[in-house]
Amino acid sequence: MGISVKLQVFEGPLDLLLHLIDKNKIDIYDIPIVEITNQYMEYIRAMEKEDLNVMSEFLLMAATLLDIKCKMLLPKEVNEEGEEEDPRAELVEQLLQYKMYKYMAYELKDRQLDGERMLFKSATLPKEVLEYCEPVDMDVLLGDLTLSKLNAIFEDVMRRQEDKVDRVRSKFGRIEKEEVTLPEKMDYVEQYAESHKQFSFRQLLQEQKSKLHVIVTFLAVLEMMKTGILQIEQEDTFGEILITSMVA
Amino acid sequence: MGNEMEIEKLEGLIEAILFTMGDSVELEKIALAIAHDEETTKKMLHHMMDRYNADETRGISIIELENSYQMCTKKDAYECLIRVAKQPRRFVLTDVLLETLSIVAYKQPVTKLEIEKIRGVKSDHAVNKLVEYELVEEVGRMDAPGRPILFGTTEEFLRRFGVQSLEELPSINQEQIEEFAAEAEDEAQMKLDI
Amino acid sequence: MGNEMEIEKLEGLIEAILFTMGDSVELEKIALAIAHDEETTKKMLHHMMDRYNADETRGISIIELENSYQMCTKKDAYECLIRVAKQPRRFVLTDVLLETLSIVAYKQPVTKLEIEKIRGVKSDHAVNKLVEYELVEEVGRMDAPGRPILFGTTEEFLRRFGVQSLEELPSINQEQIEEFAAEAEDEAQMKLDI
Repeated sequence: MGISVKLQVFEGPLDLLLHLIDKNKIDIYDIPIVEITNQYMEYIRAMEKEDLNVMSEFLLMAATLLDIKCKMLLPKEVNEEGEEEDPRAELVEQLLQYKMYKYMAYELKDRQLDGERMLFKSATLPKEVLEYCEPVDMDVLLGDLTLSKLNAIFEDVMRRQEDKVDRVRSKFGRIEKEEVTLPEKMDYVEQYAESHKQFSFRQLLQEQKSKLHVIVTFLAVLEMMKTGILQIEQEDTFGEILITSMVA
Repeated sequence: MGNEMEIEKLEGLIEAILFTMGDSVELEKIALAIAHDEETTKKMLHHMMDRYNADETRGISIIELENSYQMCTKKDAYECLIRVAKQPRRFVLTDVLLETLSIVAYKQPVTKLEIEKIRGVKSDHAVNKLVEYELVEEVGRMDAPGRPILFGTTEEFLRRFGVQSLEELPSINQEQIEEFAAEAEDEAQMKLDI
Repeated sequence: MGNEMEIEKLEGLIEAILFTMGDSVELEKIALAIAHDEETTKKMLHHMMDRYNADETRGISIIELENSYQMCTKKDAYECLIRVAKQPRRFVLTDVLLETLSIVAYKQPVTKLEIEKIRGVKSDHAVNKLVEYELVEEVGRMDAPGRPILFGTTEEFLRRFGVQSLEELPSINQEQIEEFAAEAEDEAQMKLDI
């Protein structure tokens, strides 16, 4: 029949079915299922070399057709209203819908030709517009800033810079290395925890003489939390950090 | 609307805006720029569109795309223009792409699965190509398991197919469906006659 | 020239050409596109230029450049175009900017390096922003290697705060400054000792 050459044309099972219906000049509402199914299967057989993905879609339709063919042979089912149900109804619906979109695609194709004849241009902003810089609105920018506020900010900045210098020790002229080891500090915290049971982190830090002691204390607490000697709770962000001794 | 003089100047401004931007400009933006309300602005735009179309000395016209406006050349200038202007690269839309595009256009927002159900074949490739050609885009997600992507047509689609808004698409209506049915019947009848 | 009808259409074509090209187009090219000689084309172009300029409803005009022609917007439309093309900006003084501004105000003339030393972080962005906002400006160069720029506050800044001159700025008292100086020296000493 020389079918294989024509096969490429069909986009899918619906396309093929529509073709068969057209070719046989059949009423889409009254498809002679047996005849169409036979013709459809003939195409499928000729398609054996197609890749599996494409094939499976055609096979699914074949199964549907065979299913309808079976139902046509059986006594007709009756729906709630007592009307006979046509097993082909769903397929007809699908075919009609598909046919409609195919028709709309042709309409679009015509319109496309029209649309193609219009040319547009890219943006060409005049230099003056491109280079325009919105003037700064000082009222908005400065808002409620006052000179004394600015002064307060400045003093704040300077104070912060000052804090970076350890004023006491920088006067020594020489930095003596203090020896505080982590194990020593851990012993200390453990003793502290035993005598206090529950206390705040801040409370513990207040006992520390220098920055180094603060740091090592912090490390000691972290370490002891990890090993389960201490339990730490903080209810909310920046809230008090509570330390509880877990040693009975 | 204000006095004649005023309107003329405003239309001049709108022309300048559309010319400069090249791309489509939202009605809202135009209205804001000329400091008038959207309704008045829209009226002026439509007045301009009519004026441009009626005037033979005008080689340009304005198209409406949903709620945006864009300046373009008139269709009859095309033959002359391709002699000087570089033709923008157009993608050839195959029948498969057109078919898929028509489904997206009429059923949007639509998922890939729905498209596949109508076409009866896998449509990943077609949808991806349409997205690549900027004719179709993701417009949201369906509130369903897997949250599948919903597709819709783009402004480029409207431009390319000379459609002003989605409502303007050649309609599929009940009559048409019946027409198809009638056609089919005729064909069937014919067959019997033969 | 041919009949009126013909010319109108040709001018429409020229309009379309100049529009799509956006850039300037040589007379030769235009003439070729509309299939007329250069002299006639030029006449038409000049006729169009006059027409565009006289017409208030036109926001665009045509300019002649050497032997080329270009479509462009009329100057009175610029203000309006800015409103479409440029997003209005929001100006805010962030904490970082305020901090930097206070340093410039109280320590001027001051180099970027000094500001960075006080703040402990790179301050290019902050200084540049303040210059852009016209609160701070270059007031000279320091006589040091690399001749770094010295920054100071602008007249606008003083005007805004109703300050007659810099001396009027609420000062940090001298003691404090000396204290800072002493500290800095100590620190320097410390470094030497180590």
